[in-house]
Amino acid sequence: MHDVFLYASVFLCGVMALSLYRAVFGPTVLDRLIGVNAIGSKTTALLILIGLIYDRVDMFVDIALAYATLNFIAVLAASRYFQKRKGLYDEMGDK
Amino acid sequence: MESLLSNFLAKYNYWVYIGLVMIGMYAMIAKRNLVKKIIGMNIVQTAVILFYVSIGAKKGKTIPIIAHGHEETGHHAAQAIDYISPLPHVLMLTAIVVSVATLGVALALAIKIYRQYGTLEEDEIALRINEP
Amino acid sequence: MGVYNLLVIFLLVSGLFFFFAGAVGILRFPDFYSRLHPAGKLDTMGLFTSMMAMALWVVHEWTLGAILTALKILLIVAFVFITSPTATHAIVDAGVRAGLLPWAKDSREDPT
Amino acid sequence: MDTLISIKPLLAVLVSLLAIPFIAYSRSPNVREGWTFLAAIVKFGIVAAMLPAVLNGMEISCSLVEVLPGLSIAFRVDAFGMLFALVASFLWIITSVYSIGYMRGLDEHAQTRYFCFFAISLSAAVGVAFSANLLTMYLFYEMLSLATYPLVTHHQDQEARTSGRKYLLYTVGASIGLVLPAMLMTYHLTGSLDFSPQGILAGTASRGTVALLLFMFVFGFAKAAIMPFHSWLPAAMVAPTPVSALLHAVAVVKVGVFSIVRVITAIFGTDLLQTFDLSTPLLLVASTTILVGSFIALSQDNLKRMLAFSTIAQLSYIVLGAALLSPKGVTGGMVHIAMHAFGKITLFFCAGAIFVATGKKNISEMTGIGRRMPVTMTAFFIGALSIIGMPPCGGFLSKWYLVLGALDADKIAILVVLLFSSLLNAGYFMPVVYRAFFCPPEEALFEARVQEAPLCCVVPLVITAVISILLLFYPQPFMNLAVMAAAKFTGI
Amino acid sequence: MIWPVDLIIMVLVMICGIGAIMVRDLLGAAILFGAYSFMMCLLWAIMGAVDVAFTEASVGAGVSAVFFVAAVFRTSRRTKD
Amino acid sequence: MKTFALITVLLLGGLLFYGTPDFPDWGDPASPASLHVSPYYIEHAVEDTAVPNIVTAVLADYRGYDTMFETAVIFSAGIACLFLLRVYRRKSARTRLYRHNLTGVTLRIAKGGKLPEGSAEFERIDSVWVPYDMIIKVTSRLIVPFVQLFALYVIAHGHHSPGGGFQGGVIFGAAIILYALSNDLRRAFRRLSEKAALLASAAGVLIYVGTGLLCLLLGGNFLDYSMLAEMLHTDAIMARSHGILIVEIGVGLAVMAVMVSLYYNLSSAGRHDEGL
Amino acid sequence: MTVNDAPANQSRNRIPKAQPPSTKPKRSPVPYILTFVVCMLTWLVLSGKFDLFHLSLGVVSCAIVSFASGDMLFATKNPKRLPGQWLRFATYVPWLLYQIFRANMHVMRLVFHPRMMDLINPQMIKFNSRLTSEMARFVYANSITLTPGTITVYVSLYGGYTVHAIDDASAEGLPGEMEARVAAIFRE
Amino acid sequence: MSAHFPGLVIIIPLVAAFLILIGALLDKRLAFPLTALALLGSLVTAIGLLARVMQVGVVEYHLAGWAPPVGIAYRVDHLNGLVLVAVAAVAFINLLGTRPLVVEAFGDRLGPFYTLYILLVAGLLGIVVTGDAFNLYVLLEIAALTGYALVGMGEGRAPLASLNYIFMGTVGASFYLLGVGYLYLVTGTLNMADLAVRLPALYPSKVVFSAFVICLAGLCLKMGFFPLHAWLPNAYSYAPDPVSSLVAPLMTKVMVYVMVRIMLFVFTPAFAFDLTAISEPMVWMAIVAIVAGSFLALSTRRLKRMLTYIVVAEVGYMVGGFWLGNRLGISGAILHIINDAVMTLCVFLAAAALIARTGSDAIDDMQGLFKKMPVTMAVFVIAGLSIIGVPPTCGFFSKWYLISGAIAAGQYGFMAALLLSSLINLVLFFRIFEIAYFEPFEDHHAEHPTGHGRVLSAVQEAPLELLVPLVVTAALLFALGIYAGDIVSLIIDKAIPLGIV
Repeated sequence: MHDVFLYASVFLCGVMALSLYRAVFGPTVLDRLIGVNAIGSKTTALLILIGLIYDRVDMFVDIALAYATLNFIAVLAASRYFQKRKGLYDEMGDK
Repeated sequence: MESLLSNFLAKYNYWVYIGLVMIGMYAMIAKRNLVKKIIGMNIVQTAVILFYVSIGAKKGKTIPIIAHGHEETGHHAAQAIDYISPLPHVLMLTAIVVSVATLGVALALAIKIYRQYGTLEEDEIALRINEP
Repeated sequence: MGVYNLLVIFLLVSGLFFFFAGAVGILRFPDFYSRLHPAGKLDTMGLFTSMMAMALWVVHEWTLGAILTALKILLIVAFVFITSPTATHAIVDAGVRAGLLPWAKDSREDPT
Repeated sequence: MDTLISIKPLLAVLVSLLAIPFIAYSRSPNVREGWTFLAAIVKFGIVAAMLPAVLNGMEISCSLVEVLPGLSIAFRVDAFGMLFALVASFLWIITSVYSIGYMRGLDEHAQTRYFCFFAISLSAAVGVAFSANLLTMYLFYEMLSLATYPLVTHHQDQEARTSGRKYLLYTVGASIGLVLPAMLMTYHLTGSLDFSPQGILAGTASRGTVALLLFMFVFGFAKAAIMPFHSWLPAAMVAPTPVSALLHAVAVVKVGVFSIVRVITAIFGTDLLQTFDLSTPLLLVASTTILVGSFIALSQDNLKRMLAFSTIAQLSYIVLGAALLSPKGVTGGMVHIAMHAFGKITLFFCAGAIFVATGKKNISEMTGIGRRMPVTMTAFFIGALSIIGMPPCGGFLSKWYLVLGALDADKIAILVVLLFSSLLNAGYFMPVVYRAFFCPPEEALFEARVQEAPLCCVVPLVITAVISILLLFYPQPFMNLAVMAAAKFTGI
Repeated sequence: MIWPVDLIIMVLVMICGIGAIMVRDLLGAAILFGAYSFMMCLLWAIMGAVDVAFTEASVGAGVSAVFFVAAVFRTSRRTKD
Repeated sequence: MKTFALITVLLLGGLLFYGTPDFPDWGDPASPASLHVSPYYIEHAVEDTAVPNIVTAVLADYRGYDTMFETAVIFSAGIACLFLLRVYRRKSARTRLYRHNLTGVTLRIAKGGKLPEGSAEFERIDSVWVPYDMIIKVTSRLIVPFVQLFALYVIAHGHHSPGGGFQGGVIFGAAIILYALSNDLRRAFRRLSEKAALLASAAGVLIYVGTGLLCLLLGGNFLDYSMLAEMLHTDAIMARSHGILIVEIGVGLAVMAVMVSLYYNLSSAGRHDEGL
Repeated sequence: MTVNDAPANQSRNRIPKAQPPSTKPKRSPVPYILTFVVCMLTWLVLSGKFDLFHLSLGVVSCAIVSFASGDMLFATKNPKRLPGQWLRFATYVPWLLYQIFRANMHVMRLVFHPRMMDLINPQMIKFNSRLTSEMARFVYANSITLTPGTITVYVSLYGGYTVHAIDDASAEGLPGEMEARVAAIFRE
Repeated sequence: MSAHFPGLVIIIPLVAAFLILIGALLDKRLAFPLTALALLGSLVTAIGLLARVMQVGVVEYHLAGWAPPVGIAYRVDHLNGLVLVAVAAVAFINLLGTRPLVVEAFGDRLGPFYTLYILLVAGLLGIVVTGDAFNLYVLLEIAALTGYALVGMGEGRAPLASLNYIFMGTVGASFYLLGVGYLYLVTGTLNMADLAVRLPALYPSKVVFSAFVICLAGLCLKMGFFPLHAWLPNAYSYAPDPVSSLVAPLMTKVMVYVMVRIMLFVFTPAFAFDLTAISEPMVWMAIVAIVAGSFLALSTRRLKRMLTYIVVAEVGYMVGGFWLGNRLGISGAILHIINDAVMTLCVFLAAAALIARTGSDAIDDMQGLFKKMPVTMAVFVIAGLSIIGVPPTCGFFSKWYLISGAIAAGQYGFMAALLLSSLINLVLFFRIFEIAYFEPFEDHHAEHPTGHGRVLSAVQEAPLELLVPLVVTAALLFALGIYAGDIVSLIIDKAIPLGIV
């Protein structure tokens, strides 16, 4: 089972890399936000997988839980930016 | 050549930390935008933290929380070799705290600068300073 | 490798597949709004499935601690089920307020 | 050599410093000047009280604090220092009186500041005289430079500013740039900076090092106005005349030469210089200064500037005397400190008195002034004689010894220099006297009725003039001290 | 042994870091920096530094990203490099 | 600038590379760093402090002094931010905006006028474009208590699982930030006012330092928790364990307050009128 | 304090009628107690330690939380209806999960479909819902987001929903069965 | 109680910091007396500690009761006892002196100001006392962080300067941390004494050398050593006056102290001076630093900026003196840490008084100040003389040791640089004195009513509250000068390891 988890986490890392593409190259900020949000949910799973690999899940669950919460807060903050500052291209140098 | 490769593989964590330090430093020196610089600064700090955590790592050992702690009567003494060394982690907790504190102050200053000059670009600020 | 393990592996793999699909969807879809669909749904589902797998795996050793751990994992799932749609909603709301035009099939303009 | 431990040297230094608060916070000018006068007298009293002991061959020493390991702020009164201190403190009394007259006569501003810094300067001068080691001397030397700065720039106008700048740059600059490293190198070589009659450098350094140190010291004490470092002195003549008088005839410049002589005799030691044959370049420098200074003086029209160049020349006599390294020469040089002080101060007093009475500064405007101000101009004549070295005055004595010293040292060239410079001296002083007494005054020059300067101005210059004459006949304390000191330094 | 995960995450960390400083939009940079923090957190969890990972998760992902956004909100998103 | 940066960075990288070949291999259990002091902690932490989480034990006890200053650093960051940004101004003469929740009409009420706050019908808003956003508000309402509880759990269980005062404090602070984000700054102030935050941050560090001082007054060295044994009616080992808990609570309190205060100041640029 | 205190020049904004809440509505202790109970349960799951010390810590923590944010979790004015709602919600969840699963399959098909561009047809649709209570709207909105190809963009004050749908099939399903089920939970 | 002195010296201000904030929330006026009380306590403790060290030698204090390699230990020897007293004294005097300025500038945020102030002092004191390499980093950061905040509150370009300061400071501290990490990697310990024991076996390792270089680079950044000084002039000159008179005297000096501590007591002189060929280049860099600092000072017409460039040059003095590597040079460097702290305090305090009264920090606006503010100017003159190096002020004596060290080491370039810088300082200060002395006073506020700066009131003597500390500092300059010999022979000599001749 150990190996399964390992392969799963490697695979998950690969998936994260795919999401990261959107985060890094996403044309707009919001695309990046989507990418990062997606990375966040994968990270939560990955943390527990690591816990399983270490055979100490009970220690990693807390981190994952904290993570799930705080990821939400970060995304919320970023989207609040647009709710208050209307424009996506506002005050960008070269419109 | 092989020794070089094995050397590389045996220490890849350290290479990555060096890379991150370089990225951060580059951002701090070459970027004109103050928030970018702040990000660079944070990257340098995390790179150092990465370095420390790498020091503590031990392959195939478990995390530094004693399993089956003191509840069981007559607990067996923990073997140092079984656990990842905790000291770097302790140090880095402090370092993270420091970095977030620095970040807070730096951002506060960035806001103050923006309030004053209306821009975060260093060259534009320089222009505004020389204007009056 | 009993049935139990196979079940866990199956759940895990399907979870990973959902994740993968989400990532591909994020990459493939033409505009911001449509990208949110895989991001919001497939990720949540992937998380749900894989977490289930892990919770299941954890309770194979039937002790109180393990059960509680599994419960905690379920707590995460519950949590994500509340927050993930909200996050999706927040992002899409931000997009609308930011003035991002949705990609429409008939116009076929440059996406985003 | 017996040594007395006493705090008298310290007191002598401190008296004028202690008087400063009283001077600064006096309510009326009279009280203020009273304090100055009192301090001057007390200071002279203390110095004089040490005289008998010194004449008996004792040394009075007093150590304060050890500021650096093996180096302390310490005082030691020997014959040479006594000589200088005596001159300086005595002339302070006279100058105080004169200052009162001068400053009030011209209604100068910031008189309190003036008197305060005057007092500090005197402390520093006596401190230099009594210092027991190079460090202490350096301390007081710097203190003097800085304390005289406000005096030099008393008028606070543009001219004062430029000359103040020059003054400071030359004196402090040279002392930091040259004396300090020289001192440190000496300390590094010998591990000590205490003055010793035989010098302390002997046997520790090569000839090149010694030569280097010597020239660092000689030029570093820029107050002595050795030739390339002389130009601050004429510039500093913008100061009020009492300042020029006391400080540029007595305290400042004499401190410079005193320091040079001190270093030559007590750090290097005459033997060492003789061994390494370093007196010749020194003599060369001194002679050049004498001749060039005198020549420049010839061409001056401003009386004080002329006196300043005269001073430059005369100061080098003292260096010359020391550089001759023979007992007679050294004695001559030392006595010249006193003789020149009295002579030159008389001249400055006269210049000041003329300025107070007429507002004139230039020689060309003083035609016939002797008839209006006979006392002043007579004193001027006496002072001039003293500087030239003519017999009825004290200056003759010191020149005589210098000539003897030159003969002892077989330096005929020096003899020639001395005589020629005397001629030059006469050349620039006598026309003034002649013009003052024998040319009819041009009435156009004196619209107002010119009288003698106020009594406070005239009395001091009469006193100094008289003393200048008396010194030829009763040179006792100075002569004895100089002989003692020279004997000690040259080891004979 | 989980070194492959370690290695991949490290590469991702580098990418995130470079992305955070290269992107021409401060809000984007802030968001990418948040992603960088996620990665770091993972990396430390992988190396067994649970407490550090926990701290980074709470600080880097939660608070410091919010701070960045707040600061960008109060200043400007514009950047020339 | 770019070339200069590149050169500097390459030089720096070279310097760092230079030393690296002599490093022990990564993850080598026999590297010197793992052999000197760390083993002591691993082997004695439970005996000395009855805390299975060695990191917590080291953090709060063996090297508790570091942690005290770490808390002080955070505290000073909060104060620094306040000091730098805070704009103290009289009540502004600006009009206030209210939204009538039944009709969606926005009211503009000039200075002096006031509508009942806290009533369900009217809602004070920061600016006209603030959207009515029910979903986010409900979500925050639902999860904030749990996040807070989780934060407290993290603080309380720092002994047995990862976490501790700092993480817990941050999460608690994040909960309040979440509340402020999803509602607005004014409502957050009602939960935790600026003064309360300051007070809490100072009080938190004071708990830490005070514990240390108490140990000092009881005869031990500074921060030597075993001196608390008599006060707590336990043995020295459990006293250490409890001492760690006390200081963790202090840290948590301080960190929570500072994080919130930092957010307040940063998001409103010190004006405290309108947040993110 | 009433709106009548507002200056006259603002009169055009005067609203027809405002009920002055003369006294603050007395806070019922029930939400606090409920919060405490829920928190304590959560604590037990989280903590996993049942000795006296940790339990007392838990009690203290839950007290703090219910004191600090006891008014958040149960904002409803009518706590008596809560148990029923929860029960009905519990029955709703499996259905929702099934819907989510379907939604995911749907989206996944789109994602991996080679001619994805032809299949999708992003569109914004608007409709009004009859749900009135905040909680019901919330549950409905999030359910929409989680299920087939739709995302709630905006919920207006009046219950107007703006939804982004990925394709026509998803768009047609609204408001659909789900609304009825949610309404059933909250008895609206 | 005296056994707890090493702890108390930090703990008193630390506790006070929080009490001050709470007190200030109640009543703003409480902030100052509390701060003063705490710093007084700290000063008394520091003096007690120094006395104790002089009696019994090295004092160790185990925090939390754990012995060094495991726990954190404070280790007070002659070196840090001395620096401790200097830091506490400077902070205390500055606190007393700048109260009117602080009230004027930060009246609405007194609580935070004094909290930050005292935390800064606590951090600096901690840096001095600690015997643990990592603890030093934490304290470094607390001192730096509060410093950034205080600096950033100034007018004009202060926030920008402060942000740059943050960047440099953070990089410096990170480098230091990295260096410590390298050392930890090869030794497994963080305690300085333990490091010194374990390092010699590892000297050939490249890691140790890298650690050495990185640490040194970080510290040089933090102390503003010449090529890395760019942040310093702006940060210090735009900082609010009450802050620059605290930060300028202490920050760089404490960093120099840290360098001395790390080099002498962690790497040991044998490594620092002999095994690495770094002392010669360092001395040359110091020469460049001194010369450049002096000339830069010459090029500016603003008072505080000039003073900050002098600080840059003075850092060159200390670093150069230290790397001369002989007893005289190191003594000079250590003595100069003390002297320069007091000198800089004096000169910055006087500058603060002048700027507060005239409302401008341009040198050209200082006309006629000798008349208007005689005491302040007198103190300024004394401080200037001390910086120039005129006996018997203390500046002369440290310069004496430095030059002696240079001669002993044969580094005549360093000696020349010191002398040159003295001369330039002479020019610098007398340039100011000239303006203040020669040019008649004119009320230039009338000309630029909107000009920068604030005017406490019409130009007159500084308030008594500021004058007394000024005069005390000036007296200290003399006292330190006169007792320089004692300080060196009784304290500094014992602070330097015996191996150095």
